[in-house]
Amino acid sequence: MTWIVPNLWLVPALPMLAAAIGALLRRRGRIAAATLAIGSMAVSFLLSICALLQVLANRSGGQILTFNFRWFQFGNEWLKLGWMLDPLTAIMLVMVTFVGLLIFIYSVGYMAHDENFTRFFCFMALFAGAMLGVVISNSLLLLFMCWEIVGLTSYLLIGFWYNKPEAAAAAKKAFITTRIGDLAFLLGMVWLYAKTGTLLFYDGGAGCLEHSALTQLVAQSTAIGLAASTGIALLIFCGAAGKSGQVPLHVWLPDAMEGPTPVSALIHAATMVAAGVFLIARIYPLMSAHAGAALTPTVALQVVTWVGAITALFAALIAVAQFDIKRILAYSTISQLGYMMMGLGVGGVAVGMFHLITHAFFKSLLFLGAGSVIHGCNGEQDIRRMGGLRRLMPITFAAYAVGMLALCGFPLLFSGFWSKDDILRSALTWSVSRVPFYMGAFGALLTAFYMTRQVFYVFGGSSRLAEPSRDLLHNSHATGPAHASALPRESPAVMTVPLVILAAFAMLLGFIGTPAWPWFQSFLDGTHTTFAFSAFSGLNILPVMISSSLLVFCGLGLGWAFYGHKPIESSQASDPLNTIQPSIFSFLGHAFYVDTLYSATIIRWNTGCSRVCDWLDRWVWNGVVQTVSYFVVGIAHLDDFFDTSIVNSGFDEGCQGVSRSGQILSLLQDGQVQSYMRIIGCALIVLVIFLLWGAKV
Amino acid sequence: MSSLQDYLLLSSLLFSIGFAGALIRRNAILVLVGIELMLNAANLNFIAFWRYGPAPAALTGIMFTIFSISIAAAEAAVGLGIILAVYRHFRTTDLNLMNSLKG
Amino acid sequence: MLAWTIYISFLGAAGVLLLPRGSVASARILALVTAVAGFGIAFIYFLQHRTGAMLTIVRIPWVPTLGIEYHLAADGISLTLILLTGIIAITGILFSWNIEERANEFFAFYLLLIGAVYGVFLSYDLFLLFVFYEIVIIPKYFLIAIWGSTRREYGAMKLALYSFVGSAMVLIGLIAAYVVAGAKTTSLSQLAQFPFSPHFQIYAFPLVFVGFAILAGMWPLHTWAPTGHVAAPTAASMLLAGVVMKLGAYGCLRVAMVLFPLGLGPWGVHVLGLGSWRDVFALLAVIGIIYGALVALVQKDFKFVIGYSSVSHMGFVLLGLMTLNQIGISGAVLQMFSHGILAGLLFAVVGRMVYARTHTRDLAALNAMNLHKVIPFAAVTFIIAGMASMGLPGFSGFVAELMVLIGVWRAYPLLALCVGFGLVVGVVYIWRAMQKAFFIGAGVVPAPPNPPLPPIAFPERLGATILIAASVLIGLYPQVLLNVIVPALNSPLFDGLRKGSWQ
Amino acid sequence: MTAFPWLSLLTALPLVGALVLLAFGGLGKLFVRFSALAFSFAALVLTLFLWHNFDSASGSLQFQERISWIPSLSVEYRVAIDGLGLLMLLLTSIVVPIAIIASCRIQERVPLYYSLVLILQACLFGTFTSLNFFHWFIFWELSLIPAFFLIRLWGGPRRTSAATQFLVYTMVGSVAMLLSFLAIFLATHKFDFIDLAAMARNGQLMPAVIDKLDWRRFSPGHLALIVFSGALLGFAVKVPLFPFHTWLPSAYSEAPTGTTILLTGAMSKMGVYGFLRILLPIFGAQMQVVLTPLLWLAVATIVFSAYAALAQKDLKRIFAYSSINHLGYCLLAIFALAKFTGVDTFLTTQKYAAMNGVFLQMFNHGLTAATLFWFVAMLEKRSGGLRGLDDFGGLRKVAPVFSGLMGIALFSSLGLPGLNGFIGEFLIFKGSFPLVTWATSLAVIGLLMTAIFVLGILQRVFSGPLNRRWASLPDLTVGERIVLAPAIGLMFVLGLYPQLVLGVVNNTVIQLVQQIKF
Repeated sequence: MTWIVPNLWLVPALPMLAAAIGALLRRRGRIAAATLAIGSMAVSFLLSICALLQVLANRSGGQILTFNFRWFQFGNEWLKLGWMLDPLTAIMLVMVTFVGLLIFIYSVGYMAHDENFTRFFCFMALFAGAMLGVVISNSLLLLFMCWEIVGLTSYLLIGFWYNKPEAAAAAKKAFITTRIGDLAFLLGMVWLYAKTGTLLFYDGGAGCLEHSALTQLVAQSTAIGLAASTGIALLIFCGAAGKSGQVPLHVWLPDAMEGPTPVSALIHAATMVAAGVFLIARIYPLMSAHAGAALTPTVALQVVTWVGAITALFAALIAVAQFDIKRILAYSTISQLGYMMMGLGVGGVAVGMFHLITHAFFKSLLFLGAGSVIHGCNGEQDIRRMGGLRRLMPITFAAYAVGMLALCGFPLLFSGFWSKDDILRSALTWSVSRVPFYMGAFGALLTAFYMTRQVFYVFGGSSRLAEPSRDLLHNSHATGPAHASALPRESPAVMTVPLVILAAFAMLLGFIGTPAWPWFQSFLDGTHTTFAFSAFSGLNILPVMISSSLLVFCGLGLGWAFYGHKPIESSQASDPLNTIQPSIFSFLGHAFYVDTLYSATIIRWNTGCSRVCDWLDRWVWNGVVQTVSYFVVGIAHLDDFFDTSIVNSGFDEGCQGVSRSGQILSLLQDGQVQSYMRIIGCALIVLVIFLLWGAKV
Repeated sequence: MSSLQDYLLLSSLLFSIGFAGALIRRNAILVLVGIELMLNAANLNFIAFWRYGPAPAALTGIMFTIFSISIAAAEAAVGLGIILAVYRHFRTTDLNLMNSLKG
Repeated sequence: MLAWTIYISFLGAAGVLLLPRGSVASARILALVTAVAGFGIAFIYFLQHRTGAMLTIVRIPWVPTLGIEYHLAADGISLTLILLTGIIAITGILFSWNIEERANEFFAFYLLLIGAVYGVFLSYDLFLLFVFYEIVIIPKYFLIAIWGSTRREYGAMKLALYSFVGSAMVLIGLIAAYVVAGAKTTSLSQLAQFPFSPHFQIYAFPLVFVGFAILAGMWPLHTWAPTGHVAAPTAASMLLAGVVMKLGAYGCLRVAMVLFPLGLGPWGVHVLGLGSWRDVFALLAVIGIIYGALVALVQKDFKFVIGYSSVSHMGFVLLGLMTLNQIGISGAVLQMFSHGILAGLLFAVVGRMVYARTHTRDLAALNAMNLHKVIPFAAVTFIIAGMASMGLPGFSGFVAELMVLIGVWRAYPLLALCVGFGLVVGVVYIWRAMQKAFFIGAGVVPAPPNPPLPPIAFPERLGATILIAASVLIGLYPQVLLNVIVPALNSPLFDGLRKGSWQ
Repeated sequence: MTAFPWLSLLTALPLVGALVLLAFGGLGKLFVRFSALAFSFAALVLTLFLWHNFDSASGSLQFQERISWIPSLSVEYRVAIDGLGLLMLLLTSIVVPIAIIASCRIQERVPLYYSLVLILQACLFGTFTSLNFFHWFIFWELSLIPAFFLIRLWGGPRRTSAATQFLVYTMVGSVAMLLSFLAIFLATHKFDFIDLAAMARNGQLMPAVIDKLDWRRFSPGHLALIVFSGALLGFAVKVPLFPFHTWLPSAYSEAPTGTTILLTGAMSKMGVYGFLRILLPIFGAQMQVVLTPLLWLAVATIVFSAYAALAQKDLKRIFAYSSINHLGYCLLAIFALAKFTGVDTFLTTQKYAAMNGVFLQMFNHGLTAATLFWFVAMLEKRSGGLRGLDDFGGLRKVAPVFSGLMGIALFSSLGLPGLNGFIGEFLIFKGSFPLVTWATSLAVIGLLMTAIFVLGILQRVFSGPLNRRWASLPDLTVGERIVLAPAIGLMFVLGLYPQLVLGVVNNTVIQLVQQIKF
């Protein structure tokens, strides 16, 4: 069934089409929108299954099936895009479409009362399409484009309840935080393009992830001494870190919980946030490109590992001290994403991806469960005001418990155990350092602890919902009908059925990747595998299994000790941990004050910078222009003065001088006849004297 | 027995008297009289130089004198006329009051 | 035949005087007919002789003993200016359609002036040229002194005195040339052939040049121009700026530079970096350009703005002459034409359309009237004229300034930059005047003119249209005039100049 | 080539329209508006006809008309278009109808307004088709006059100073440019851009200038730079290049919005066009000499304007700064083009990418900015002239369609993939990065800031609780949706299928790039 390869574009195209049509629908077309979205997802799911089968059929061949096409032309060369089908793609396709389908169905129930129902499904479908695009794309550019659209839909959906200022702010924060990473991603992409001349991953030997390109990249080195491949890889990793909420770009993810819960489940637990991990897995050849045959992992992978480890521990710590049911899950998601990154770093694609898949299932399960809880509690999200739901919402409780145990990594039965165990084992054998292993192990302990805490808060004891509300740390206002004192009730089947299905997967999925039968890993690596118990006797497999199980039990035990054996009476009661270590507790409760730090530094500097620029523009640059103009006008006035007072009056003065001299001379004329005669007389005398003089001589 | 010098002395005396009169007198008519005296002094000179000159036969001196007298008459007539006009205009013949030509 | 431009104008003047008193209408008509006839003759001649070469029209001995002849001739340069004179004459009459008091004398003087100007442009004998040049001054004086407005006697007298000083200098120079040559001739061509000693030329040239340049409004001897323009009645200031100033420039080119080409040569010594009269006058011209523009920028009186603007524009003419290369000088001649048209138009708008109606030229007062709503035609005309005179491409001013600037780049690159500054200031002052005069400023309380202004009459519209058309025509197709100017500059008359950096 | 003077016809058409409007303006506003629209659409049709008949395979100058004009100045009437000109013509004739439609708030002296708009269009057509400095400069300068009066007569409260500053500032640039072109004419006796570019390629131009312009105070290199900087100033003011941009924000925000659409959509392209058609081919060598400062100026333009936009409260000022920012990318790429010469295939490929990017960016920015200002116009129409960032809030509730479509336009100016903005910026970055790595890397900050203020607008105008004052703000009418649809559609089309444009201009780009030899 090779027909699937050239038609793979249908998988993302169908949801997108649904979204396009949904966008044109009016608000009333609720059923139409929902059916379109769910239908398209269903078809995509089937197609994905076909794709998976195709890959399975093709395993013997082992080569990657691609389909490339020309997009546009610049100069003498064409920019090519394309899509590909390899195990990674197939697995992701199936996961995304399946989880997506379930969540769509769930949303029908969850969003039933919302006035923008159609808009919601339009956005969700758009998201699904874009996400599938990310999965199938064989070109870094195409991947980036879908990546951005995914970001857009995440923005739209977080801000779905746009009349809530917090939602709007959270949406903006999410988009911008991820965009910071994406710009680094863009630079990395451009750099890669410049170095290899193509953005296709696999292009029959000419792709940028293929041997010739990689050797070339490794050979070149940058200004700061890193190999070009490393530089590019790190830049791209920034993008991944942004999307996957790795420290220090994790701040957006908790706030993103402002969105409707199905959104949190689909985008911020199962798929989009995992896209970062997927991206790293996709460009793994680049990340791990060695110069020659070096034994230590590449700088890029080390960075990935450390960031992952730090994130895992960091977020787990924060999760311990949260009270918002969704925030706890959000931080746990961050922590788990950290595990995946760490897995990629220490163990390679298979390890990371295995945890990605399992996590997708049990985390979406948890979120949907939380959604069902919130739905049941009329929009209440504060776990201190819940409690006693075990009896009131049995199905939800069962499903939730499964998800919780999977997340904690309860031994043997639950998928989370195997995938996490896989990661820890690889971390133990990591050649660079063992610190990540210990961090991961401690994280595992914490995970068990905070999940237990949450479960006891929510389901244990008796309902505290009726109690008066209080000003809470992360209290997000009710979205559905306002707090009713009515007791919580179980959600409708349209919501519980998906829960059950997901729960089933959350349990069973682990068994496709046990050390005994590592089908999943070998499927990704394209090797064959057989079932063999003997595998358990392999190098430090059992020890790690046992130690991690012990950690999990410790976590569970601690949780029970703190929250379980004597149930919380009232929502007023302070948290047991808080009573022990108030300072640390509030420190964790405020998420290490990272947000405060950012708003105090980066955001402030940015705003200040913009103010400065504005000021410069108004006063300096404009001022210069103004000054010049005033200067010219000043000179003009000077000239005017010169003209009137010097050039002009010069002429007038000249004329007047002439006439004045005339007046002076005219004074000789006094009109007295006799004075004239006197002068004549004197003249006569002078004349006579002169003549006499002459006569004498 | 009287010689040329005596005539010349007499004429210069006359001239001086006339000139003084013309300068000192404020009355226009007397100024005119003074001028007449000066003219006659000149006539006397003419006659004297002719009589004692190299060629007394030719009547040049007489000629000059007659011309001069007639001119003096005309001048006196004009002068008096002007003075009468001035008198009618200014109601006086005092020269100090007549300075219309003053610049 | 071209000589009849002169005769017709004089006859027209006589005819207008002979008309019975108070027959204003017929005086106008007769004057207009005369002007049109003069222009018609010039135009026909222009159509017949496209070559621009020198053609003698009349040549008869006049005072044989002194070798003075009555010699009229025309080459391309004269022809250009004669066309200009014709156009200005016609439009000037159209714009003085509202003259009522002593109209006969007015038009008589007017036509006399026109005829004399024709004479100057046509006469080819220095003595004859001088005679006509003097005749110009008389009617000019009376036009201003009788029909003028603010401080008219002052303006008129100032104008007359400056002109006489100038012509005295010219006369001295010419007599000196006559004597030194000792060839018993005042014919321009023959004197131009005579090899005056460089030393003599160094002394004679500035005398004659400045004598003429005074009338061309050369800085710092320009001060007669603004006051004269302001004092003069519209038609007179149109003639003054449009034609009379060109007499000066024409004389500079046709007499001073042709007779004493070596006078432009280097002194051998450098004073303040100035090595020759050429440098000196080029510098003065540039100063005139910038200075005139700057002063115009801050005038409060609308008409003064235009007055100084024509100082600035005549600076271009002198500068073009001083470049001493073909493109520069032909640019200067073109600028004479262009400035004639535009200054005429601007003065028409200011004097006739605005001042004659609002009886104020104070920009602040006009600003409150928001005139572009009251007399839109005037506003549009002024905007177009302003665009043209600030050297916007598509109008005659641009081509002329463009050619001058090319010449200047060749001769004085540094001055070219200064001229650039002048151009910008030119834009600014025109635009400032336009906004203040026609558009109400921000925060000014509107005070619409009371009583309402009479509408723009047909003659004014006609005159404005003629002038704008001329400017646009030359702006879009300057070849019309260049065809006759360039050959004229290549005629043997300019041999002396053509030496040196000519191309 | 063609016997029929299509381009002259195209330029004449709006002029005729203007005259018609002035002549029959008495027939009522409606008549005026519609006939103006009719004329602009006629121009659009004509342009599309040209687009259709344009031989994109050759990409060289086409529809040429050549008539001797002023022999003694060696001026000839020469008009022709290659891909660049064609693209600009298309942009102009798309933007003008938008401007005309968006000007429906104009109520006084309507005929004059629309005739000025049409005259401006004619000037733009002339500028984009002329190949001889003489009449190119005529159109270039004349275009200021209608723009000036559009601002001066119909503008906002501070229109006088804004208009004057706009005019004078641009004039300064033009005069400087005029001077340097006269110097060049003096040396070469040529006004023809194509010939001059050829001379520059053969390295004859500047020697000739230096030789003729014997200006002994300066060394030849400096002399060449002086001549270059004159021309540069002219275009730098028009685009604008930091720090010659101060006229722009006030002019854009004071102008009536219809006019702002013209200014940003079409007129700002005159500058970039000049850079591509004149500065780069003729003065490439000099540009290379001062490349570093120019690059930093371009980066400053991008970053500075983006930051300044962040601090604005007035929608029009924000978009004004953002269009400075967008054209900054074009300048960055253009300067990058001037860095290397020669025939190295790798660099040449980057140059192709960069210049293609510039073309696309010009077109996209024209389209997007015009649409954004159009939305502002519609917002003003509804809010009675209010357009402050804080005057609104929660408009999505009452005007979802408006918000959605404006959101699309905003995201296209943010450079979201799938919309037109992205490809241009991507190509520019792709091309410039290898040529001028650090400048390009810094320019990325501009993208981030753009995102921040775009989202800020979305957040403060459309999201949050509904501002009670606008509770009854009408959504887009059907008519408005219909006229908006093409613009928005075009954004998607260009975003998904840029080959539509690039296929036409590509060969021109190849030729232009290959002509950058010095």
